[in-house]
Amino acid sequence: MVTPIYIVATGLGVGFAIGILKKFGKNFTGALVLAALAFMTFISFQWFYGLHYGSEVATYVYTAGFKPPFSINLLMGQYESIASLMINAIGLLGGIYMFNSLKARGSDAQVVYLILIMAMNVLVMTRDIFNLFVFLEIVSIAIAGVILLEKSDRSMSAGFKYILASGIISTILLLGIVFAYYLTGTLNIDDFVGISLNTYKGGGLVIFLMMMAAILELKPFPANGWGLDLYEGADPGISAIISGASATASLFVLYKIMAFAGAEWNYYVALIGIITFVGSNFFGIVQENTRRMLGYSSIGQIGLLMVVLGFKDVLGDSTPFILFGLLISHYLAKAGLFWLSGIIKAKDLKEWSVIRKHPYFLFLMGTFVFALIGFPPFPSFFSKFNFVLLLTETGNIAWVIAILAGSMLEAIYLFRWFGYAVKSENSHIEKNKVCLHKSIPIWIMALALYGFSYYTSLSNPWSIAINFIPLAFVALLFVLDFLPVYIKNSLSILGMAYYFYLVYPQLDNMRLIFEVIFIVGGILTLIAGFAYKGTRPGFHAVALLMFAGLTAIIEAKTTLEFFFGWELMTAGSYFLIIRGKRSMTHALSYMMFSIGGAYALLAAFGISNVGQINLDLNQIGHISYLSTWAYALLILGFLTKTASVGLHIWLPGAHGEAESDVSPMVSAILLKAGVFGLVLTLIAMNGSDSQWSNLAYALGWLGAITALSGNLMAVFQEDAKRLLAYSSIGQLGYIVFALAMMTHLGWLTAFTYSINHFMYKAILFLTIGAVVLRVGTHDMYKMGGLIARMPMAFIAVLIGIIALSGVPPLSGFAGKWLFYNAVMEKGWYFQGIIIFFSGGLAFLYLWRLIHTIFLGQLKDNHRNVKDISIWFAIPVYILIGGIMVFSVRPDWVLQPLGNMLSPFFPTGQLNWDHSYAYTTLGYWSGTNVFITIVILFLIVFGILALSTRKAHKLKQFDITYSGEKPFRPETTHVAWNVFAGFYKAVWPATIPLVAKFWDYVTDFFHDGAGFTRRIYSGNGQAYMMHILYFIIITYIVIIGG
Amino acid sequence: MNREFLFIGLTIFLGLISIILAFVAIHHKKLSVAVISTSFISLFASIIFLLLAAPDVAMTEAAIGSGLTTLIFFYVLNKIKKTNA
Amino acid sequence: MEYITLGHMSLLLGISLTVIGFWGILTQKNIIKIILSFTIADAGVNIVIVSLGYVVGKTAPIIDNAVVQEAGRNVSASVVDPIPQALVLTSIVIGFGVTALMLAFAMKMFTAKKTLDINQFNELKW
Amino acid sequence: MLKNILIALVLIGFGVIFYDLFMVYEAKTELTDLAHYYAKNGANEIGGANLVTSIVVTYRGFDTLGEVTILFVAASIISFFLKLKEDEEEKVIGSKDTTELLVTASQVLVPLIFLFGVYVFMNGHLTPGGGFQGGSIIATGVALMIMANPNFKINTQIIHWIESISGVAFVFAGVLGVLLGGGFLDNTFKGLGVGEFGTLFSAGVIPIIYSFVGLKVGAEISNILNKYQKSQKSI
Amino acid sequence: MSIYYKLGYTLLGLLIVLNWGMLMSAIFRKIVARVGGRYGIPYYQPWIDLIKNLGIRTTLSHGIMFYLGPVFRFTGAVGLFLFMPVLFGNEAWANFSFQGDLVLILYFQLFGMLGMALGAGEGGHPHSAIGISRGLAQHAAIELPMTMGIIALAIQYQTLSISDIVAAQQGSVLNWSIFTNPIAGVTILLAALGAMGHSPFNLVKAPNEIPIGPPTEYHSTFLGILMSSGAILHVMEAVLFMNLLFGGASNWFEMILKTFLIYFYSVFVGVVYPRFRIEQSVAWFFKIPLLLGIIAILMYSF
Repeated sequence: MVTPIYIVATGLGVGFAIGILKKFGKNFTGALVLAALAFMTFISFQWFYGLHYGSEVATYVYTAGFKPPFSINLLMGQYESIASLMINAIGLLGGIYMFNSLKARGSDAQVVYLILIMAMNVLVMTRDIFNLFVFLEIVSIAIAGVILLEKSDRSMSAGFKYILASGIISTILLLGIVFAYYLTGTLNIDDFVGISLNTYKGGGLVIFLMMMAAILELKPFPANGWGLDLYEGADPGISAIISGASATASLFVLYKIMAFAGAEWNYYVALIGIITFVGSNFFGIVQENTRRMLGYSSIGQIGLLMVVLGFKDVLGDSTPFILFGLLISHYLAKAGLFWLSGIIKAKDLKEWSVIRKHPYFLFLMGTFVFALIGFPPFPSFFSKFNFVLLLTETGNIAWVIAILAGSMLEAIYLFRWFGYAVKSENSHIEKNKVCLHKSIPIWIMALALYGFSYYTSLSNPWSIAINFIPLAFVALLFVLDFLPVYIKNSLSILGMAYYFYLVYPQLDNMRLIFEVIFIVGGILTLIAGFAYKGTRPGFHAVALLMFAGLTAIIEAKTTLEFFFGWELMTAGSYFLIIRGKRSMTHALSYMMFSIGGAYALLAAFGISNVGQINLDLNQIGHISYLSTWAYALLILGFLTKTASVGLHIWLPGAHGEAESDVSPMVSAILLKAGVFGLVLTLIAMNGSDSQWSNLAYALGWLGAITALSGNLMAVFQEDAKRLLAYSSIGQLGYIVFALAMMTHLGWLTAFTYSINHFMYKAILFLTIGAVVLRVGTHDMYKMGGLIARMPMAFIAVLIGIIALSGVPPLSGFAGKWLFYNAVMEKGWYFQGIIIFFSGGLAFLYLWRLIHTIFLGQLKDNHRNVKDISIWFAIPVYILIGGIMVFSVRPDWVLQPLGNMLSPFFPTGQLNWDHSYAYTTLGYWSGTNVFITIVILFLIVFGILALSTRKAHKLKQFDITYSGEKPFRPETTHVAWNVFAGFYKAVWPATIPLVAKFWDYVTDFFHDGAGFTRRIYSGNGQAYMMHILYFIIITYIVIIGG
Repeated sequence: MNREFLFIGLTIFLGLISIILAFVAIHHKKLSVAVISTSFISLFASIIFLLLAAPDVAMTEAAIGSGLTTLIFFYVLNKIKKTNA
Repeated sequence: MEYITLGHMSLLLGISLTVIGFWGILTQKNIIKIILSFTIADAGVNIVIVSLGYVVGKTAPIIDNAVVQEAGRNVSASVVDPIPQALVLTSIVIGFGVTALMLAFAMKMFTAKKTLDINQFNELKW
Repeated sequence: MLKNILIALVLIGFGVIFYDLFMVYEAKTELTDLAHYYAKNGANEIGGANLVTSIVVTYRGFDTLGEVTILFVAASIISFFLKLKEDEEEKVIGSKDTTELLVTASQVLVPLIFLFGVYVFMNGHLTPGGGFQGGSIIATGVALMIMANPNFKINTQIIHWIESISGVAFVFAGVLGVLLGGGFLDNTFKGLGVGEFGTLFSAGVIPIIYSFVGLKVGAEISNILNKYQKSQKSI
Repeated sequence: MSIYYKLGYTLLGLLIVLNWGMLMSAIFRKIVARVGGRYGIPYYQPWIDLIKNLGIRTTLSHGIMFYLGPVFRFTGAVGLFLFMPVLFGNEAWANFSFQGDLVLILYFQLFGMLGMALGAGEGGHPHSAIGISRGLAQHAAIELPMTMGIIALAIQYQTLSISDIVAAQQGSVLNWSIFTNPIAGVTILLAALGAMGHSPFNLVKAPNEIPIGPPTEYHSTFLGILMSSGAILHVMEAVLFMNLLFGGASNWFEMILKTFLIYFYSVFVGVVYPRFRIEQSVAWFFKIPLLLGIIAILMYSF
């Protein structure tokens, strides 16, 4: 085991020696520096390995041959070794990355870089407070130097501001240190820990000064303008070092000082941290400059880590796990992103679209962005999950809210950025040249991220149960992405089928229903994928990612597993949605609402978590602490997925603009995930008590209003897919309403609707999507008369809309009939009537859908269009078969459903007598009605057909038109604004209040951040004033107040 | 004790001059005057170090603080003057 | 009276210089002046440190032969605290390094924009 | 106006903080434990008469290493920051002649200054002064040389050599401490003994190390001065 | 009773309803003409029209969907007859033993509309689409108060079965829902004006002035089927209101009398009031009838 002092000796020795060796050339010195860094990395790795696996113990290194406090000593413990390894590793990789830019500045710059890394190591290891000061100064000066690698006025002034700021900070620190010595007579940190500085007269003030310096080094909001300039002005390689290594070292410094600052400081550190986290992420959302935005994000992340440090006593044993999970994710991801930003020389966020010309970099960027935000399986996910859970458990709800709000803000700008990268126009930007030595470090970071993800997943005692098989399959598909569609598609279908076969015996009936919707539905919609040619890059992996998430939430036994699956599903569906042509903004708003919903769930899990870190899902019902809030948050979280009114604005765009076979996935299938969640929640609520009737009542109204507004908006859509999307909102409103009734019939209705909606919405979206693929437009008024060209599509849509509208005899009526019985039984008449009216509205838009697309006059440019692709037709007709079976024998579905629900709602079941279903209010036989109507229908149809058998087909324009033939075919289409009259009567109800509300919220944040960030005036003096004010205000708060 | 009082008096005296010089350094329009004032502050500081029984520090401050630092300031001032000329 | 000691007076001077230095840092527009203010504040802090090590009536921490003869090399009764002095040595050298670096920046910044007004160097902001 | 008020408030705030600090202070009549230890054992353990030197070089030698490094880093940064491009060096303005007096003075004084500097750091363990002071004195001599003859070119190579070798030697001595003595920078090399108190070759290797420090500091500061001097020549 | 008897009775009932419907529409046209100072058609005109239309063989076809309009319409009308008890307490006329479920009836009304909408669309005539869009919009507006009234009745009687509702009204005239639940009754009657499709709510068909709406596209057999389904629908809607509000009917005479009065009521209103534009009629239903409907439900929800 090499003693850690050699890290210092190597760094300094090589640094000093280069003065002689520079005549061998810059390549030689550069290589020498890298070799030194590699050796330093090796030393710290050796210690890390030894300490982690217990073959070593934490070791003090003494200098000068004397014991402390008489001399300076260093400590190499477990945390030190991790931090040191992180610093050295990023130093080495950064050195490789910046080899050329360092070389361009000569051997002096190489030396400065080497010493910077060395000094940060000492910051971590030293146990002497004055020594800490000295090496802090080295780090400051060296950073000010390496900023100059980028030869520009901007970096120069950034460097100058940085020196000014660090000068002030070090003055404060020095004062604190000497007074600490004056009071205690020692400079050794271990001694400080032992003697409790607070008990001395003036000890609090001394601690204050030292803490202030340590905190200011971490660039707390708002005294951090200089830090932001640093991130923006420096070479990206240096920004990575600052963000990864320097932040790690500074955090360690804070950690050391906190050790003797006394417990009351924990609170303030957390407070400053949370202000930093929320504040800088708030400003981050208005950034257009990539590096500055990443700078805001870095500062925010460090703020979050400060919160963790501040809560270290509360978190107890979990602190290291949470802290290092967050730190590692930040470290790897931020370094990777900064490095990427050096290769993709795009200053403006929008220009990042050029990254698409390097698909593997896009993958890396996605990895880093998702890791930063805390998606599974990255370590930050587990950390955030545990952190929030522990915080809520200990009653720090306000903190949780702030943390989640900050994360949300961060997600907004990171995903916006990612959206630009994936979607915006890139033809005008030239592809960047990529050097191998610059991309290798980025790859290493990404691989390390995945490695740590695996490691964290295993080391988290509660995540062992997570089923990683689907994820592995997703990874396989990602690797096989170069294969053509038909192979990947077959593979996906086979994989899903096999997985379903594996899983279904383990599921209870209720879960089985959803699993069938998710997996069988997924397989059916995937069949449509055969219609695509080429390789369809990325599609299968992300689609399967979504299905993996869906099946994970079905199989979840614990809240962690559930949340894990939930986030996977969100990520997968985000990628699926963003694939659409114009779906960038919609995907973003989908993501925002999803994350918001997910955070609501997280908070709820936290609340319901009292006493056990990872709650059994079935136990949610037994919570007593703040249970109303827990349920409300759970419901809120799931309602974002079911797109209830108020939380729905993401849906129309996201579903409408998605690809043809993606729309049914996200509409018919994905929305049911929210339903599943609601079902779980309501079962829990029902199981615990009936005191939640108010909540359920509100939920019922919400469902009814959602149904109304969704359907109303659908009536006025000109875009076929948006129409269906709004229709989905309405349909989900029915389901939510029915669930909220909390009766046997209500739930039966909800499940019937869920199954039905899955079938007919899949039919409609698949068919319309297939039609759109053929005609190339979503706008209904640009279509018409397609029945002549696409009879197969027409029949499918006809069946679909009859089923959807709930007209007997098709299966939709089963839902309606159950629904009214349930409403009457429950006594929720008004809501019932609202929903009935919504049904009437559904009729309006459904007619419009089929009429404007298939009936009326054929457009000139569609004369030769073909019928929908057979690959779309196959799943559609399978589903039609399903609807027919359900229509003929509703009892085959409803009876098992009823039996399944009986344990939850033992009273008010349907009584079955052969095909007759009885309730207390009436009875109905789906089979008989179906048979009767079909017979009647066939008789009349037969008569008509017989009587007109000799008729010949008329030409398209051979119609009476006010006594004349139409001379311009366009005038024959009235589909545009077809419900004008209706609109004039109901327009007040169609004002998109919700959208306006969210626009207002967005504007508020945007303008607010845009205005407030002007405190970062760019003036170094102002920044120093911020620092001094920060100190004074903290002083007033902590000591004066 | 007398020596102590002498030292105190000297410190107060030098301190007052230093403070005045500091104001001069900050407010005087001519940069060269400001730099020289600062140099004198360092010099007086080194005398005070001597009074505080710190000869090592006094030497260092005199050599570095009032000597070399001032020298570098003048290099920069010279450069600025040249560029403006 | 208890405040009128050498230590108190020099401490007061050090603190005053520090505050004046801060004041200069915040008010002056000229970069050179700001750097000057920094050196003033630095000098102030150094005086503070040394005064903290002062022990009333003791001599410099150097063992001359006379003392050695008396106390057998144990001079703990006769000297002031050497540690702050050692720290100040470091601090002065650091201050020199930082000042030199700042001046290098100032010079380069002046060459770039032909001005020393700190308000002109705000291309990075918001 | 608002800005002035804000500044005034900041200063008042700091006034309050510093006032609190001031009130913490009480005139000391006794040494702290740590200082007491040094005063009591410093001479025995290290063998140097100057306690400050003992502390700087040995007890807190690691700080000194850092300190040297700071100067080194600053010099390196200034070196590549102020570096003239090749073509700019051509356009060097012919500097004006200096006074005869200065030239003569420099010729007489510079060797003396160098000698004095060397004396100061060689005797750092006995008398006030040491590496930093001696180094800066040497640097002053260099500065005088430069001033006397603005076109005078210091042999940069030599400065680098001195700087490099003394730096490496310092680190090497530290590593030797690990190998032979009780830890990094253990300058006493326990076996060697501390020498006779009060003489030049006492206090273990302190004089040697302090000489390295002095040389290194001198070289670093000279380097900085040299860069500044060079930068004068370009426009 | 065997299924064949039942079938026979049902067919007979259908025949009665059809003829009564045609007679009523003739009466209606006569009344309108007289009010307008014209002589009007003879009473037997609908039969003549029907026979004529059924006798004509068309040689034109707009495609298969064009057929479906009348088919859906007729199926819807006959289905309505089958699923609703026309005479109360009479097994023979109980129509396939469906005692009548309100939900089924409410939704089944839409079945015919859907067919018409699609069939007319296939015709390719722009005006038919306009007509359909108006019809659907107005229908949606009518349904809201109508459903409220009906739900209010369902709440009152705690059943969704029409037979049960009728049964509850037996005994005395004062047991009729129109008296026991006047607000719901008025709501339904106001909504009924729209449902019956006479002026002021007949812009959808706009029979006279402009050639708009489905009937202009249909002819021959199609028109014949449409006419007959229209006749049946008129009667069945009146029967629905009769069952809901006026105690149902226990014999054919009672049924004819009550349906005539209900029908006459809408004709009467139609003669007096001019035609609404579509936004006016939608807005009208969203005012008084909706308010009444809300009150009707409020009365029973607490």
